Amino acid sequence: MTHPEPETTPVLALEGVSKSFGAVRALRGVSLRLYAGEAHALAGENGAGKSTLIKALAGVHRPDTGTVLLDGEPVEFHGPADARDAGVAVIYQEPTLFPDLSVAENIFMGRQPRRALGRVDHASVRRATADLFARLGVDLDPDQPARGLSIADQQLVEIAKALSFDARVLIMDEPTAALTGSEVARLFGVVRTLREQGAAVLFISHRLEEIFQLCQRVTTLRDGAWIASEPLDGLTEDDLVRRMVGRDLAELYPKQDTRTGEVALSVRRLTREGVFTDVSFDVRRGEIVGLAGLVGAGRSEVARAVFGVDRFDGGEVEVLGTRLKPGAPSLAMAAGLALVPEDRRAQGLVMDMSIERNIGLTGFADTTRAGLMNRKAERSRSVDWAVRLQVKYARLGDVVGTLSGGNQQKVVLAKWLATAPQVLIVDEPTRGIDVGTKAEVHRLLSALAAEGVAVLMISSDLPEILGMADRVLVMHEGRLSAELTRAEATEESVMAAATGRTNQGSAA
Amino acid sequence: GGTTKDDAAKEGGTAAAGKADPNAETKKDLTVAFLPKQVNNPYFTTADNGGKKAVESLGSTYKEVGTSSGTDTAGQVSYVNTLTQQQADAIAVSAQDPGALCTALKQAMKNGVSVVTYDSDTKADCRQVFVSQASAEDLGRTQVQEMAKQIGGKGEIAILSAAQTATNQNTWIDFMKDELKKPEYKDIKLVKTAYGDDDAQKSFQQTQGLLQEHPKLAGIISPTTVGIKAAAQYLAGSKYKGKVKLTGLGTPNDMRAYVKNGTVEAFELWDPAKLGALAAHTAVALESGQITGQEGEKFKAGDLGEFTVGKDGVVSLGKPTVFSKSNIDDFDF
Amino acid sequence: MTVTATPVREEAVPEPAAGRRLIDKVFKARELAVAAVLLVMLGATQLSNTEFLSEQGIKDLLLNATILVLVATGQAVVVITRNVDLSVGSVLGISAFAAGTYLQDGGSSLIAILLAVALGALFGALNGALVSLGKVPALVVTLGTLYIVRGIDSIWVGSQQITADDLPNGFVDFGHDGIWVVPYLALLALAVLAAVGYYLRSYRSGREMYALGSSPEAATLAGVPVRKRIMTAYVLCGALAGLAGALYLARFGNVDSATGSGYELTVVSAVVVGGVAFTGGSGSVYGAALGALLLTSINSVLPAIGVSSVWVTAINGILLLLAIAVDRILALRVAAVLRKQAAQLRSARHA
Amino acid sequence: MRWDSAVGALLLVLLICSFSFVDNFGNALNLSFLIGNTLPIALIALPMTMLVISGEVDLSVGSTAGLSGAVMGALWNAGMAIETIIPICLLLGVVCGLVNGLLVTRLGLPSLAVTIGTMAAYRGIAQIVLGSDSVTDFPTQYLDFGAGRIGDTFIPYALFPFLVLLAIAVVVLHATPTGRSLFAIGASEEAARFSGIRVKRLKLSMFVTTGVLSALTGVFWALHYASARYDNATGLELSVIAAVLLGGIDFDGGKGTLGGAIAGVFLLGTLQNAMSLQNVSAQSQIVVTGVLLVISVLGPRIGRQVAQARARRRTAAAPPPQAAPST
Ligand SMILES: Nc1ncnc2c1ncn2[C@@H]1O[C@H](COP(=O)(O)OP(=O)(O)OP(=O)(O)O)[C@@H](O)[C@H]1O
Ligand SMILES: Nc1ncnc2c1ncn2[C@@H]1O[C@H](COP(=O)(O)OP(=O)(O)OP(=O)(O)O)[C@@H](O)[C@H]1O
Ligand SMILES: [Mg+2]
Ligand SMILES: [Mg+2]
Repeated sequence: MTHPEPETTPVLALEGVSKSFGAVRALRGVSLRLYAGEAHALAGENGAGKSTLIKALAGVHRPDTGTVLLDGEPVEFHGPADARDAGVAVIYQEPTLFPDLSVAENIFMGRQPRRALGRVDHASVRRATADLFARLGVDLDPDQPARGLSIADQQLVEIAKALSFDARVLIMDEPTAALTGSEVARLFGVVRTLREQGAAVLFISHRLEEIFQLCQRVTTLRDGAWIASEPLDGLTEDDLVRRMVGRDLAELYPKQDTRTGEVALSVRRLTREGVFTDVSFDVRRGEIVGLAGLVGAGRSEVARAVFGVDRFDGGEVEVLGTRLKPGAPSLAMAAGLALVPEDRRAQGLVMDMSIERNIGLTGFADTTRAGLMNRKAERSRSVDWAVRLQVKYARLGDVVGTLSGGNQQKVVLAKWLATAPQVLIVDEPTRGIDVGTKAEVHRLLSALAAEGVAVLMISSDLPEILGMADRVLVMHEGRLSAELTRAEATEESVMAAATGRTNQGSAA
Repeated sequence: GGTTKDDAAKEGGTAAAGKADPNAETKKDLTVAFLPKQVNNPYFTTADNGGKKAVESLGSTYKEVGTSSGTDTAGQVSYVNTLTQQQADAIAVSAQDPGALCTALKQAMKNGVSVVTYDSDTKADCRQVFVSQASAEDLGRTQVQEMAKQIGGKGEIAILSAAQTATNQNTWIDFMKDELKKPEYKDIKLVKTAYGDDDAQKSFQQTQGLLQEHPKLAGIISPTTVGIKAAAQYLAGSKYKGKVKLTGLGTPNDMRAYVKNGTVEAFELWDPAKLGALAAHTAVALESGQITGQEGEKFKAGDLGEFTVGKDGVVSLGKPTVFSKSNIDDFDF
Repeated sequence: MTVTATPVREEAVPEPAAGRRLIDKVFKARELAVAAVLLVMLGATQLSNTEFLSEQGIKDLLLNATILVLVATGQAVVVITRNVDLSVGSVLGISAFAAGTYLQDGGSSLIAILLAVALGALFGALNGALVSLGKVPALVVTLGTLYIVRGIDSIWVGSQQITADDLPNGFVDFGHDGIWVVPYLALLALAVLAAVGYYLRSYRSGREMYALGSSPEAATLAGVPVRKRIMTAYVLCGALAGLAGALYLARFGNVDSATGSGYELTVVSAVVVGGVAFTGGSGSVYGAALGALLLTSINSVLPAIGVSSVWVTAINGILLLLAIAVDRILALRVAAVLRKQAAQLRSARHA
Repeated sequence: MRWDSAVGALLLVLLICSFSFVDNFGNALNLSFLIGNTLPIALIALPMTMLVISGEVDLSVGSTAGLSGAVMGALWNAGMAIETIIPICLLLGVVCGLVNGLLVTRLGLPSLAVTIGTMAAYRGIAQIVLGSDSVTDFPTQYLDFGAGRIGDTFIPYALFPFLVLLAIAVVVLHATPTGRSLFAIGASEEAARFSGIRVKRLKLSMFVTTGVLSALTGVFWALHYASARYDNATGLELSVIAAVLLGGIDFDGGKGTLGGAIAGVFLLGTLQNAMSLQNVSAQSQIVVTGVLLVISVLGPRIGRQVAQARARRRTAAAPPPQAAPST
């Protein structure tokens, strides 16, 4: 079945839209048309301008030139509220929740059902939220505050919020980046239903297979410029990549064979009450160990406890024979450990500081002479890594918060790789990273392992785990439920262990 | 080793004074600056206006500077410095702190400025003359006498003072305690001294506290205009109105309502305008060389008459006035 | 990737027993800690001095708290939006004087109160405009207006003062009379408190203030009219400071150029003790009011049990520290208990 | 132009104007008064700047200074040698800072709340220690150091130790890992923790430093004004904070420079001095301070908006890019 461009008027469209931030031209004359009943994908590398385009559609940014058309009529959105009132629901790339408010209030803020005299009907807010969660198959408590939700749960709340609008246009900026397969499946089910009911959908993801699963049409951006808008039928992933990158792509999971050495990271019976229990495993030099599991299984928590940003209640951690003091990241770093955290905005980066300073934060030992900062050393260390990871930036002194999501992720990687760690824990290292760079990151991790670094990779992207890991650990509800060799690890076996439907493979 | 208090005491103070010429001519065109504890304080405004009239009648220029907070000692010091800089001829200052102004005032005197303190003194060697609003002794004792009269010579009484560091109040309270030692007051018991920091709300709550802690309290003496006013306002709105006596130092304008509605029988105060005028005359006399601040020197202070410099360079205005229903309408300050 | 796995989270979490949920809620309510401290303190004082909770004593306690409760209520609203208003003391002072001047010239009491409220609201609007239009740090702006309003006040007032003699008797009586032990002023404050509390809890715009304080960016994206809400908060805060000014006049019968100076710190203390977080988005006006009651009560308790006023400042500070520390420790304890409960629940499911 | 340089420039302009138009401003005695009276604020501004940059605040500085002065007076009255007393006072500052710091870092309490509490507590303890006394008879050589100046120059003796401390502070904040870490903590405490920065320890040490320098200021205050009283330095915290904010230190943490803060301190000090010499009343001075503060935050904001508007006009004037093709 082909999808020629429908003859009807697009529900929402952009014509010749440009947007600059200072010297950065994020969008240059881009056009895009969203039709009722069609799911449209937006593809492009990190920093290509996808999020900016969405913000122009949603009334967050005012385009410098060009127009936004609603039902064929030019409109001017003066703010997100205008777009919302016009029936446009948006899931932004970074979850934006009210941490102090309950999940239910987060979803219905400003639109709460009301009783007599305009009073908010708290009970029906709660009920409606519970219904939404049921539809999405999420088991969050509507009364729970948003503070402390994992990135994935936050993303789910955002999705619920967008669905609650019953919008004519649903825009989703990488909603699946933090989700595992099952949640993605649920989400797609719901979105398909909406589309069939006549909603227009705009969808961004760096997981190309998702684009092919969900969408009928794709628009590609490169460096802020429009490249193509076309039906997905008849297109291959390679075609799409070529449109995005302008060249063919290296192998996505370039796994090098390495010789594993001595145990570099040893975790014994680690327990943090209420979060994870009795977790033991080893990672050897030269080995990439994958840590898989469903959202909320407690993988990130284990990583944080190992690194020392969280305390643990029992057990011990050894790095290269040195026993780590609980709750002391600086000592862990000194012992050769590095952690690339999952939440780059809150944990990975100081958003208001420059790229240079952010990378520099982990390297004081290398960049001080006689107790004073050596600016030159600091600068060259940062440039070195920013270039190696192909961070797309105008100046090294730019505030990191102005980078695109994927480039921010690269800065986090740079910051930690620059410490030359012996043991590297990466938590969702490629979340929000485009295919090109993803391959780059994978090659890098492989090379590091080949050099004898022990790598523990937490990822919700199952193909990534299967493609990269020498060994796969699976967590289920705070416990290790399986340890699988590369040969044993398949999608089925990992999912089975992750959902607790397993007896195969024993906990380490 | 090291430097201790005893070593420092040995160094001793310096007192420099020239010779007075009682018949010297009164100089004109002087600049006399008034530096009250606090500008915008009605009491000081009245006093300084008295000073202004006197200065102008003597053919000199008057000015007033000061801080808007009554406890901003650093501010007061810098005002002294500024006046020294501006080469004022004489300063009349009401000191927020007896010690803190010393360095600055000595520097002023070294630069030829005549320094008079009024209302509230510094250490004796930091100024030439202190113009006292009535002798401290008179003030302390008369307040006890007034209170004794009102409560019929027996019962528990308390004092509601200003800040714990307020020099004036502390001196007066010492004299009150001394007066209470006399046999005729053997039935009067001073149960507590509370401090309201010259803050209306604090004084208010301290009054409540006094009455709760000492339910048998017969009277309160509040030797501060802010304190007596706050205490009166509380009493007026409580069940204690008219039952618990209140006296102390207050201005007629502040207290008029409470005297008329029976909350307060009588209280006392000197006339602040006269205090200011006397300070002005003293300052000009000093600058003219008619006095130097030595005990026994005499000078004329216009309508106020002749005054004699007492011990430690203190000049006293005289006895305080007692205000009650009968005479309060004769005063407006 | 082909998704074959069935949805995982089908087994719903067992609904926690309603009783336990209630207990959790009660434990989480920060207001409760303050209320408990307050009750213990008042009880203990009553034991050592039976006059303390006499009719007059209770009346005094309520009267003392009234003005602070009003200002703290307004301040809490502003703090909930992640801002602060340091100018409340100055606004209180100038409104009180304005009302006093009007009454002195023979005006009616009601109009005087309205005048004070209006003047306060005006300064609130000024603060709100500066903060919301300029999108500048509230702390600096309102520290600035604190000085400016105080300066204008002292220039205008000069050495004048309003004394009880200048005020109509009805107005002064209103300042201390009441129904049995409950003074009119306290009733007024209570009504205002309840209204503001209800508004914040039950109206969209009220909820939006919490949202705004919790995350300003998210609020913008959610279409909350940020400027308007900040403006409302400041105007409300200013108006309440103005009202408090009028009541101050009635209560103390005395206003001069220093009235209300330094009050901002007391107000901020009350709000903090009452559990309204300075990072915005949490806490309630009831908490702030309890905080205000606690603070003013400490000032009545200490003199009543005969603590020398020399000790009052120190004890005040230490009690303030204790109040926030105990509250915090309790909160941490409760969080730990909840975490363990969650763990048990999870392992029960796991087994 | 960055705001801190703007404040510096403003200070310069003010100095030039005052020298040319204000009688008596330029003479050495007045300048020494100006500097001497501003020093307490400047001293505390050093650690306060760092503390605010790291996202915390200490309102108890004035009370710590008062307590230090009160203890100094009480011990002096008790006959102890001043050479012993001063170290004891500094030690007391350490304790005061530790109490603040531990409550903030160990219990996780907001520093604003904690230090409002300790502000009252320290002041109260000072009152208990010294009561209504006012101690003035410190040894002359010390008083001279506190209040005197070198010969007939404008330089107070106390300026030298301050300059040394200022130099140390500038280096620490702007050229060491510690300084870098403070900025990071202020901008995002969590990210700093994840970067291996010892957040709690650094914060604690900042509170301690603030305590020590406040105590030192208390000692200096007692000597400078030749008076140790329990209410010394009341309200100093607001002056310091006003000056530091004026100097462009962001109260949300993570932004600012020491140069800006010190320029802010001396801008307010000079302005007050000049206005007093010009016989501007205290009330009007308060208004001026307030207006300056408001401008200090509105100014950069308006400047930025003007710049943006101009940039927008420039892009608008440029030829529009070609319309994109569509399929
Ligand atoms: N607020 C801003 N200020 C300055 N530059 C910005 C801002 N927002 C985006 N940019 C720049 O605009 C360009 C496009 O960014 P955008 O976020 O749209 O990319 P993206 O396609 O969404 O990338 P990713 O896949 O990594 O999310 C980038 O170069 C980015 O640095
Ligand atoms: N910062 C936090 N504070 C408190 N609780 C948290 C925090 N982050 C996560 N949690 C909770 O801890 C549990 C497990 O965390 P998390 O979801 O991060 O595990 P995970 O296996 O790493 O999943 P993912 O990385 O896919 O999000 C969840 O119930 C989550 O709500
Ligand atoms: Mg993006
Ligand atoms: Mg995770």
